[in-house]
Amino acid sequence: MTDKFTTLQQAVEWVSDGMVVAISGNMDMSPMSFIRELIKAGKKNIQLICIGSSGINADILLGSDSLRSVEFSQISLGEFGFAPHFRRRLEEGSIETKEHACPALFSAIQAGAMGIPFIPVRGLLETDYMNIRTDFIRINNPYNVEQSVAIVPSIRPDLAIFHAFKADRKGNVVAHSLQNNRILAQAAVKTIVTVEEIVTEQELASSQGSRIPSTYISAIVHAPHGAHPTTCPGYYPADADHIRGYVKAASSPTDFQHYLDSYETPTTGRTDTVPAHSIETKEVGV
Amino acid sequence: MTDKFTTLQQAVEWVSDGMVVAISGNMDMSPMSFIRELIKAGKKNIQLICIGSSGINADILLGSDSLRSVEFSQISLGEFGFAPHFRRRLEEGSIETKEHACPALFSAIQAGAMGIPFIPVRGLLETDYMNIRTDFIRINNPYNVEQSVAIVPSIRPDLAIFHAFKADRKGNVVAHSLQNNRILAQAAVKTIVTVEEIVTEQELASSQGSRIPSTYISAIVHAPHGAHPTTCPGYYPADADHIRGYVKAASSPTDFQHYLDSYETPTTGRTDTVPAHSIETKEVGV
Amino acid sequence: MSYNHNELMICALARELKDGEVIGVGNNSPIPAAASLLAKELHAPNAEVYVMGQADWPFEGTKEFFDLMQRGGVDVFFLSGAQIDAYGNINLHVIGDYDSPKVRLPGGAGASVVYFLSKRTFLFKTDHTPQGFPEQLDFKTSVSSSAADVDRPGRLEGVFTPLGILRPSSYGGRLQLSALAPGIEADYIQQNTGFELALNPEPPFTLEEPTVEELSILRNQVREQLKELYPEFASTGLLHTQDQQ
Amino acid sequence: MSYNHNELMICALARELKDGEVIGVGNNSPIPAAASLLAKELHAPNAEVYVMGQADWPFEGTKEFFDLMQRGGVDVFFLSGAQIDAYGNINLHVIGDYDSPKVRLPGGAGASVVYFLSKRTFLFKTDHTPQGFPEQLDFKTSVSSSAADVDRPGRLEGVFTPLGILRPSSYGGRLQLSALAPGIEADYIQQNTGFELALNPEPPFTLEEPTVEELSILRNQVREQLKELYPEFASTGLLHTQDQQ
Repeated sequence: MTDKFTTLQQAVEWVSDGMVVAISGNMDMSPMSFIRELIKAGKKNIQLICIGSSGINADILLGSDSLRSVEFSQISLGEFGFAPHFRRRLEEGSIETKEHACPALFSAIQAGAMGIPFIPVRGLLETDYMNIRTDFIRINNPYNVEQSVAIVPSIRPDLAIFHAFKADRKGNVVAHSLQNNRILAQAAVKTIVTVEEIVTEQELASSQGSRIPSTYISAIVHAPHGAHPTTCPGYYPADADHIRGYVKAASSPTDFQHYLDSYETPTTGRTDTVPAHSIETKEVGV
Repeated sequence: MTDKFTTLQQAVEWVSDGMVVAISGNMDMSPMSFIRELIKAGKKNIQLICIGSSGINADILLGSDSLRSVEFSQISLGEFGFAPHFRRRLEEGSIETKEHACPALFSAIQAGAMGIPFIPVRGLLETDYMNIRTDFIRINNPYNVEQSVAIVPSIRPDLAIFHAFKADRKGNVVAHSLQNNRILAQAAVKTIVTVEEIVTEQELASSQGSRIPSTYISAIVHAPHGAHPTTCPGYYPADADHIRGYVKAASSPTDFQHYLDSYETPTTGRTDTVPAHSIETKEVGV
Repeated sequence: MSYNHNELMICALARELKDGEVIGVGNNSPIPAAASLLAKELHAPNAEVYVMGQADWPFEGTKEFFDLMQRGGVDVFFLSGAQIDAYGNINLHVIGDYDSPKVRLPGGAGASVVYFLSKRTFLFKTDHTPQGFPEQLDFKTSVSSSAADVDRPGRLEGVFTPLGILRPSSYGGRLQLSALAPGIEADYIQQNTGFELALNPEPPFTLEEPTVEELSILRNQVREQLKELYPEFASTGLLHTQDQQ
Repeated sequence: MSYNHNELMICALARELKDGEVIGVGNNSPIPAAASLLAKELHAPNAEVYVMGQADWPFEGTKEFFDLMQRGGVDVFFLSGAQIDAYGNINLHVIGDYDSPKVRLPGGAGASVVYFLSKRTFLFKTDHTPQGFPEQLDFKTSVSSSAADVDRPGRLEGVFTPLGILRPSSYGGRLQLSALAPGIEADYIQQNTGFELALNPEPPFTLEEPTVEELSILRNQVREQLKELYPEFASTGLLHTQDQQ
């Protein structure tokens, strides 16, 4: 058994002041239990990078005072509408922002994983991204002098966090195939994963999804319902009532603090269509 | 069932005069049955790209008159010594060559898969690659003007060919995890795969190796022993006697022609340690 | 058979999609998702439809899908805009000044790249107002065309709204009125558009209403497939059989 | 206990490897593979050893491994050279003129990149002759050091041959004699080296012979692991117990 298993409380202690922290997920598969713990621990000055279009994962952090800045391509609650804290903070101008474009962001993460300083990206030219991101640079294509191309700097977060379906005891993980966690885990200096369940190596090997080998992962936390209130496909749907409550609470700091303080992890909520997997909890501490 | 299944004879007809053809494998997992069929079909002027360190796969083509040029990072028969045709052709100067470096080559394939014209690569600077490859260019890092970095052009082969372990009937494939076939299949305009066996979707889903979805694959050929005489791990080891015979035959054109003409696919050769998988052959024709 | 605005737009978009095309649908796009799935059920059975969020996603992350798009492997994609200008440039960022916006919108997601690359881009917008179609964008999230020095295969096909279809002119690319929703007049569309539409030498035609077959497949087979991706839209965005009886 | 040249080099290399290091071994490298596996069995149980060709390869292709190396995640790698010059630059390409070579060698594989990136590179060479250590390389496949404008974490640790160990001087990086194989004199090494070795202020020491424990683990546990990767070397490259009795 790998010694990578740890607790949420210990995992959030990896986050230090000013760190560049990347988080994946949106209204599906956000590492919400980790994020809530981060807020509870009073972490400050985080430079957040949202890996792809994000949702309540970024918004709840924007509602707290944990962030110094946020790099993102889109933040919205999807079918639940605008992300309230995101909208307020940006309309107030009370947060430093860096806008990215999903494909360019993933290219930058790929470049980070490859240890190269920058990467060309299609598109972008003559959009206003080239004005607001002075580090998106137009260059001549050295292989075709009549062509211009944009380059973006690579991204290497200090820490990446994502929620996944399963880990085996060796520390291999299966995550959602729509997320870019495999390259993210390579680009990041350290990577923490929260998982719904711990399974045997055989079960992991035959699970569908994005496989991420132990070698790319620094720590794993067994966190059932760790994506709540976002969807964890195959485990539980989005908790719509909860999210509507969140949106309502976001309208006042007092209500939001109360929302944070009174949060309770659901004890049920697996979808009936999914067979109950056995969750082993012993031994999971460090 | 996908309509991607075809025969070797039909698959080699995809290769047309002057085409850029990428082949993976070395003394393990080379798509030898495809290559032999290519030579037999008298294909000419192929611009071969060897995806990583190569072996008898490249050497046998260099022994034929199928190639116009070869792009490679290393060609050797591994424990069986120098690659005889490679050595002769390059010492004679009778073949056009482009030298690459493995990590840079894979970066160029990655860039091809990403549709970008070039990609930065670490290393290379002040080596003689920068002299023999005029398209490896030293540029200033726009993000750190005191730093230089090499860039290489992206690679998008017209056709990629590799040998894999298994395909399911939907056309998904499991290949050797040491090969870079997943990015190769994306970079190439078309991709042909030869496989040892056709299995159920369930069996494929629980197989170890590099998974390549059907969407990246243009055609599949059921070719048991398709890597012979190279190793197909879990199926058969390298055929050492055969390879030594190959090296001997390479010393004269007559002997080599005789070697090609008298080649017979082994009818046995699976290692005893591997349980016999059922191979379904019906329905595999187009 | 009665139908709502969503259903009209879905059917209009679905008819544009061709058999064998590779069709991508991004986040927060229930109407394009429904249109793509409907086309596949009807006249485009060999289309490859990739809807972000679908269960059997073959790519490693969205990254491999965007790679496919960057290398020119996607024929069709759909985008929207809080603002769309006379040339089909779009704004998904802000209403008002970028640095101190009146309304901060969610952001551009992939639009600034994919608009350049999907061979055919369809813009869709569920409301058609002068504010939504201004002369001048508050922010240029992405652009419908590029200078000659940009390797850009992607072209705008048209803008689909509940009022009709605008398409770029073949001269300068300024939007002109191509089709009217049933019961809508050309003047009404111009009044609800903040910029002057280009003169169209061919008069606009009126869109064929959704057929019984289209609506039936949309409300049954397609709704079923949408349930996991867009539960809210699947439940309230399309009419139910009882609504129309 | 008797031992052969391979075993001496393997043990000398193994002793250099540290617990916890990330160690990579490329193609056609049985001696470094054996050294890494031996170190892991002995004093470096927490080393991560990745031997190309191993059955449980966690990376997607070799590409992800080279990515790990490019981003600085590999501590140790091993390279060889048909020619090695006085500064540890290497030639894996040709003997003679590049365009019309006397001998065409297999080529550089990844050397021109990985030498820059593996934090510690060990060069190994199973023969030690003046021709193999020339003043001037016929082709510069890779270089042991770079100008200040190159982001290069990788440094040469030393050159390991059956005769001993050469290490770069801390001044200009010219190779100097650091260690002698048992029974070998310094003069003999200089005579078998085509360039003049740099003066070493510290006299070379004589390598400790492989211990009984090292040889036992090498010939049993390590040989077993090598069988699949290097069947020929596993069978003939190491002595067998009966050979030495």
